[in-house]
Amino acid sequence: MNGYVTKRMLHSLISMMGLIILVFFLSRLTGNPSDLYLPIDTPADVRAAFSQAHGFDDPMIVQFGHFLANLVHLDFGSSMRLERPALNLVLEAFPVSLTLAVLAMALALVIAIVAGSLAARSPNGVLDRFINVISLCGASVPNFWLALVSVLVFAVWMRWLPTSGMGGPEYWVLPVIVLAVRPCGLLAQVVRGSMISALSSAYVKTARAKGVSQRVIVFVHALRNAMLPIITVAGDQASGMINGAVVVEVIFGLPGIGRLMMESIQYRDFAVIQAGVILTACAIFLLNIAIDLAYALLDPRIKHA
Amino acid sequence: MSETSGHLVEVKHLSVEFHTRNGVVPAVRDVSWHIDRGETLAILGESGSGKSVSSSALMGLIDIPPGRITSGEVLYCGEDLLKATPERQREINGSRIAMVFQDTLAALNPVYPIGWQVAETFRTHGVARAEANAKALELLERVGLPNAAARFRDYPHQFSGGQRQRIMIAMAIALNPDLLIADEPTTALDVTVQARILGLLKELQRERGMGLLMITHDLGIVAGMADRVVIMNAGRIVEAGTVKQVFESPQHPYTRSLLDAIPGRHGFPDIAERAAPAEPLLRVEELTKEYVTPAGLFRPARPPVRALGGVSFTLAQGETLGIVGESGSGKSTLVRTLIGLEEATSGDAFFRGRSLIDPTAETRDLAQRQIQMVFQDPTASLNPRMSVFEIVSEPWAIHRDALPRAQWEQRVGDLLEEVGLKREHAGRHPHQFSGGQRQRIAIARALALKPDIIICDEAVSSLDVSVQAQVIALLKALKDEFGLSYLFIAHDLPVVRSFADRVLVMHKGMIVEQGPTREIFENPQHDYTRELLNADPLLSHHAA
Amino acid sequence: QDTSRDIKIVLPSAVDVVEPCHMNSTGYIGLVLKENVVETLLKLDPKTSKPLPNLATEWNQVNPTTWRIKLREGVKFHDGTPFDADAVVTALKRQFVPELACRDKIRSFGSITIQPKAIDKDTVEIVTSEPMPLLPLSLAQTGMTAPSTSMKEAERHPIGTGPYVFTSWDPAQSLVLTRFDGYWGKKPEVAKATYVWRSEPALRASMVAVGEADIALQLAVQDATNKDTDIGYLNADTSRVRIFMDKPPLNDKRVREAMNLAIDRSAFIGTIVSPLSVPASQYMLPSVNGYNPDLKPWPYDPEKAKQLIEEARKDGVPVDTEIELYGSEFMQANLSEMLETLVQYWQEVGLNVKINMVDKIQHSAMRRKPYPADRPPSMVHELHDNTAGDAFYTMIVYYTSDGGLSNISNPELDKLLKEASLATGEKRTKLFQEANRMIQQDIIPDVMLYHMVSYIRVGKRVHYEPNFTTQGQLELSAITFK
Amino acid sequence: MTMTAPPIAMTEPSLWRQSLGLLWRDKFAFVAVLFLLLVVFAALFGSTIFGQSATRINLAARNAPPMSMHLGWHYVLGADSLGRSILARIAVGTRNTMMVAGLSVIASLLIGSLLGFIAGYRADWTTGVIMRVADVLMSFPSLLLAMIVLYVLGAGIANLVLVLAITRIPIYLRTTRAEVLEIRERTFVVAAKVMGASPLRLVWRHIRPTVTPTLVTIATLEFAFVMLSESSLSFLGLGIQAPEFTWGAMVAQGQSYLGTAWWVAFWPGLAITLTAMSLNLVANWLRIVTDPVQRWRLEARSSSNGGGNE
Ligand SMILES: Nc1ncnc2c1ncn2[C@@H]1O[C@H](COP(=O)(O)OP(=O)(O)OP(=O)(O)O)[C@@H](O)[C@H]1O
Ligand SMILES: Nc1ncnc2c1ncn2[C@@H]1O[C@H](COP(=O)(O)OP(=O)(O)OP(=O)(O)O)[C@@H](O)[C@H]1O
Ligand SMILES: [Mg+2]
Ligand SMILES: [Mg+2]
Repeated sequence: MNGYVTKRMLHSLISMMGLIILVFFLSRLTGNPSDLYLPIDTPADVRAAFSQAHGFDDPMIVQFGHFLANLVHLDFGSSMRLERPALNLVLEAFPVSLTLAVLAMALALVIAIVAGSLAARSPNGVLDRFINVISLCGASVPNFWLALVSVLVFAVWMRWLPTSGMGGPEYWVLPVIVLAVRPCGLLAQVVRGSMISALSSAYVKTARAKGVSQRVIVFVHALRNAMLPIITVAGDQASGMINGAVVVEVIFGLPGIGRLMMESIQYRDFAVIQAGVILTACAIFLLNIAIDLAYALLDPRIKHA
Repeated sequence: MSETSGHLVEVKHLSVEFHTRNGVVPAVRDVSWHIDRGETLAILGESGSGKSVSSSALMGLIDIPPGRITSGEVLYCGEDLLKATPERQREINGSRIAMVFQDTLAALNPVYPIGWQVAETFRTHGVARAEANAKALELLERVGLPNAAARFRDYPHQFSGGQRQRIMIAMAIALNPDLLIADEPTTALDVTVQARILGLLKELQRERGMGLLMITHDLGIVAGMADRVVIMNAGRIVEAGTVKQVFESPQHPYTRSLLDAIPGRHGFPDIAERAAPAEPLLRVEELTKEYVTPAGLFRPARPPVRALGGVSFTLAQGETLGIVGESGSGKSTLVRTLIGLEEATSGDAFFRGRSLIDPTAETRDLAQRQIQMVFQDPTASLNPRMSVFEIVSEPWAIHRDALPRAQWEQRVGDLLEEVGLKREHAGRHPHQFSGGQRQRIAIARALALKPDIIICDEAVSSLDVSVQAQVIALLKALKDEFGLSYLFIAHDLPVVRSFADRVLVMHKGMIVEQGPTREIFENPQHDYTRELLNADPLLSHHAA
Repeated sequence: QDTSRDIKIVLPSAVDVVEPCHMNSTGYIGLVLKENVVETLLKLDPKTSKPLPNLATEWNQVNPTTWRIKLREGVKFHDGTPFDADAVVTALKRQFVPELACRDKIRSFGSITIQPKAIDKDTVEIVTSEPMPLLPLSLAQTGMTAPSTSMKEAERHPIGTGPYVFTSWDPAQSLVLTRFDGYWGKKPEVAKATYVWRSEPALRASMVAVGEADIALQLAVQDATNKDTDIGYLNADTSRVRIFMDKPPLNDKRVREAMNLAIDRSAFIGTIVSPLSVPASQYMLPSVNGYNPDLKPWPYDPEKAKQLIEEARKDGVPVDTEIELYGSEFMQANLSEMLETLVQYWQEVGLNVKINMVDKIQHSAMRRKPYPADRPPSMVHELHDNTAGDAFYTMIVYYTSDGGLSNISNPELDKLLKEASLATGEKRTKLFQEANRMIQQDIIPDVMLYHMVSYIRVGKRVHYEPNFTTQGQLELSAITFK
Repeated sequence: MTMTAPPIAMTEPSLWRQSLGLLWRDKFAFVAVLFLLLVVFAALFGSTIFGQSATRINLAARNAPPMSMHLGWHYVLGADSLGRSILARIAVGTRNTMMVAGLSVIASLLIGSLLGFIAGYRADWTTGVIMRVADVLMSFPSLLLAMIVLYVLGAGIANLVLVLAITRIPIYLRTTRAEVLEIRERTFVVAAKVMGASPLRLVWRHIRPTVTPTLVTIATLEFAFVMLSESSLSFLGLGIQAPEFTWGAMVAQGQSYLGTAWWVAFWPGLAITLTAMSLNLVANWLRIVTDPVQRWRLEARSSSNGGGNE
């Protein structure tokens, strides 16, 4: 196991290197940030001084060299916009996004698995049609629409929940639900699909012949067999969330990584972009390793090269 | 529970239909039978005659839809099971009535260890986890699973066909049911193990007065085990009675044709004395294969399983080499290694003098053309999404120079006719055929390139006797016509006896004896061979 | 919260920097800091744009490059240091520290440098490198920070003399100010103000509606539906489409005039822009010194526009050429709707305009010199706010040949503006008014649109009256409880 | 596919007629197909039918509520913030919407599954490279990518498709790979391999048809997702440029009127949902029809339900 994980870590390191190079060079193609930081009527000499002070005048490769040299000491540079170490900013924002992602993903998975499995028990039946329509609506409703409507309904009309911001558990309810809706709809579809084939297999018949209860058949025998595509899609959704649930974070005023990255990209705050990409990539790579481990744990037939 | 009817289980006027695209298929029509405590009832009949469906119906295992029970009742100690609530049905299933399924690889859940699955029967019916595990282990040992304690946590795909069948049986007899339904319980078992399992079932019957419903196409087993027999054809019962009655004076023409088809009644094949060619077609030298289960992500490493321990033999042109041996003795592993699906641990094999174990590109191409394989399970080995035409012509599509495209259609038609199918079947898909017909399609495909060698791994064991006889006849005819050689793996000794020129007996990964069929059968040298021959119900029945 | 004197204000975007020397130029720092935490020497009268005393009580121009300023006595910084001439000198010098790249300094002083000097405890003398008749207005933009403020890096905890102390700041979430007990002036009602930010206008409105906040800034026009709480006000922004007159057909005056005549400015009002918006004739509010009250916005006359286009076409002007119109969503709400409507009006008189919505950074690069030589005939939508009160701050940058944002190169106008900027009093006003006339009537470098309106939602507990400075300055002392 | 069915007499009705019959039996799928035909029709003829009324600004009709019939039948669904008929805009916007969403889904499906096949089938360095690329794509912020493409290549439908396609490749890649890993161990694949089938043939003729249904299901779900991503890009000014528009852009534009004129964002949103739902229903139906093991579900339904309905 250790060998495998070490190997994967090494691979991730390669990906990380590629990612860093891409992000570093490509993001610098998006314009000179001095226009964002200086008043529009700034004289040319001040503008030039600004560029020089921030090292934009050096050849790209030199800038990259500096960046790498600092990176070795875990120095990600400092934010041009907020004038604070980029790493601190990212580390402060990350827990918010992570909490959001974990809660939303857990909620989505539980609901999707239950609903998808129920639907799969009688394909094309009434319950199945119902769940199918609901989950498709969930999968295709725009996040921002849902966010604003849910604020209007639950915070403004009903006054059950706060509109936005950070605070006690009640502040997390709306963002988590809004964020969970789409993955939930999507996963319910995937669960349904793979559960239908799992439930029509011979081993399910064997279990019924043993007198195993319907619940155990669905959630123990069939589900584990149906888990591979579910995990793949859930992993994709989760990494999307780790990358930042931009819309939800922005609307609900949650200081997460998605909002930070969006602002940093808009402000060409390269140090923060780089630090953010590296940190989220680390999380996503870990997630991918976890997914592969989950494959192996769930299906003993899968071999690792 | 009042035992009003007096029978343990009584099926009355049972009819089951399936709805399919081509209309309603009446799979079971007005079937009635009964079974008493301690009694064995055998159901015989050709493939698709409704044997499995009628027995599944009483456990509530038919998919509804597409299936529908249109009439009848199933009385268990007087209680109509078809009207039972799902809870009651679950209570009975597994504990009072249990079933051994036909297709063992599919019937075991691939993602749970076999020990867990056997123990589940206990747990479901209220036994605590630890105790359930202990009991499961005891059971697995009882059905003769080698090394049961060590392999308790292995997964189904790591076992041989016969081993899986034993695991299924262990699961079914776990709670000493009143009625055991065994759907082809011994198809994949070699005769020694088969004898042991049958003995075990008999013992349970004696001890507990268990009723046994045997679905089988093996007349030997019927003769040796059953009290009464029911013959089914096209969903109906055509004949019923005691074994003696039915076997000695069959009334229905179908029954008669079935009894005629029994292999082994026709003596040994004539071995035309050929001058042995200088270089045999296939030469295997000290082939060894060990399955190493490396330390899994979540499991410690296992000692390697030695599936083949230095196997050597030759196969001459036009010769049929039968391979028999205990389940798990390495027969499948042997052929899988020969065709390159497994990597040999050591040793070598030569086809026309060229190494198959470490082949050059040229040799590999030659071998792929000249050595064809017919797999045990015809359903799994045909791509369900391809038409028969596409399946049979696939070898030519792969080896482009073998036959010009324009002639494919003609040749596919010819091949289908050669294997006893019709030309117009080419447009159909595999699921539209019965098991026996599918196996013929697989054989037609194997013949397409006019190979030198065809390897059959239990190619006929899933077929009922009449179809089996037809397929064997076909293979024989093809051999005479094209001078084919066969590597023929079977656990059914009468079949081997009637088909093979030479026999090779395997035991625990080794060849313990090999020689001409007649010699082996009439004068076995090795203890294991003798044990094997004695255990065969039909052969011993004949001998008796 | 009802009984307490704490309020919460919700802003449209994060306060991510609190450096007082950027406070007139960046985001919402000014709104938070100006006159609350950090005070200026002078203060503008929101109605007339005339400077009023604040931390300074008197000021006068000794000679064209020298000003003398008398400071208010008895004022203390939040950290207890006295506010005196030395402190003012330090604060002024701080604006010019190169490491800080003070954006306010760039805006107010351009390339002019100053020499401040303490004459006595309460008097400061400022010598400017060039004559600066508008120095008082510039001083009304310059925050007086405590001498302890860092001279090397951006301040994170600004200290001033204002009625509120900068208490805490979490750039991710909120910023808090509390009342300063040692304040020199009148004690304000609000005891503590918490600033939070939400970018979604509807959400800001909801927060006040449910009582989570007391004041929400920048509602969208369509969300400002509650007459009791929602207040609209002219916000000092004027919008226009600037025409780059370097390429045909835009180098033809008739075409530019036609563009102005083609638009029915009244149709936008109450639909795409607020019903309170005012069609503009010049790039500044009427309260700005130099505004020409005689100029009227261009009328809606599509027939005349078509006729002008036809004339131009006859003279060989390629009027069918595709014209690029650039805009950025960051500039103004409902912008793309506004531009689409404009384009349709132009289309009706036979012009072919294509919209290009671009990012902030591209938009800025588009608006300022150096302009790329190879661009197609182009126009850009932009906003400008002149909160300093004098036409100078608009005219030089936007309309002179040397102006960094100018697309005009007209020697006559240059001369006029040069003269105006050195003049004072009545003459100055007249000259700028003449310049404005010339620009609108003779040159037509733009399609002037509206003086824009902002909406603010004020909750039930408090009372606040916004004015055109509210965008950049929200004095907590002006908030009272009902 | 190079093989054509041989002209051998079929014993059953043609596949085409059979499928139509089965479609009729699944009423949901049938309605879905009708809806999709309507979408195709709108994409082809929408601008001919509605012409100007989709782009003609009429500030007097601004945000007219649904059923504003006095303005003309075009206004049954109401008008948007510039007084344009929402019905007309949905119809005319169909073409761009289908082009952007369709092209990007197809592009990412093709590229993603191709890489997935390779990564699932081969066990050498190519797999390593592909999986590393997937890792990078998965963790590259899509907003940054959009910015970069916009800056380097400029705005436009093609570049929009590029951005949307690239970001969605990993999901197909990973799904395909996971399925291939399992299917390649099935007996019929092994059988073909023993006969000497080339990897290409194994993947194309044997593995691909089995993986396709899963991919199609995902693709239909992605369809909605891509339209919505496009909508959020429009919102940031990175999407499609006016006067061109898509349903996603319409939703984005209507966002600011949620409190006052819900219909501006609602109808295009509904169009997206209905299209995604129809595609999904058809995909589910196709999945059942093309799968011999599941096919009975449709066949059985007809007879058991048919009786009950009468
Ligand atoms: N799920 C199903 N859908 C449609 N038809 C079915 C289904 N299951 C069984 N049948 C049909 O019912 C008939 C009886 O099948 P059954 O499985 O009982 O045969 P069997 O006698 O057990 O044959 P074998 O010896 O091959 O196992 C067959 O014609 C089969 O085609
Ligand atoms: N993947 C595997 N991992 C570990 N052990 C295996 C694996 N596959 C097979 N074995 C073991 O190798 C031995 C030989 O198996 P093989 O399938 O060749 O038997 P067989 O002679 O074909 O038996 P049967 O007649 O039951 O099919 C058995 O003990 C089996 O448990
Ligand atoms: Mg059967
Ligand atoms: Mg075997």
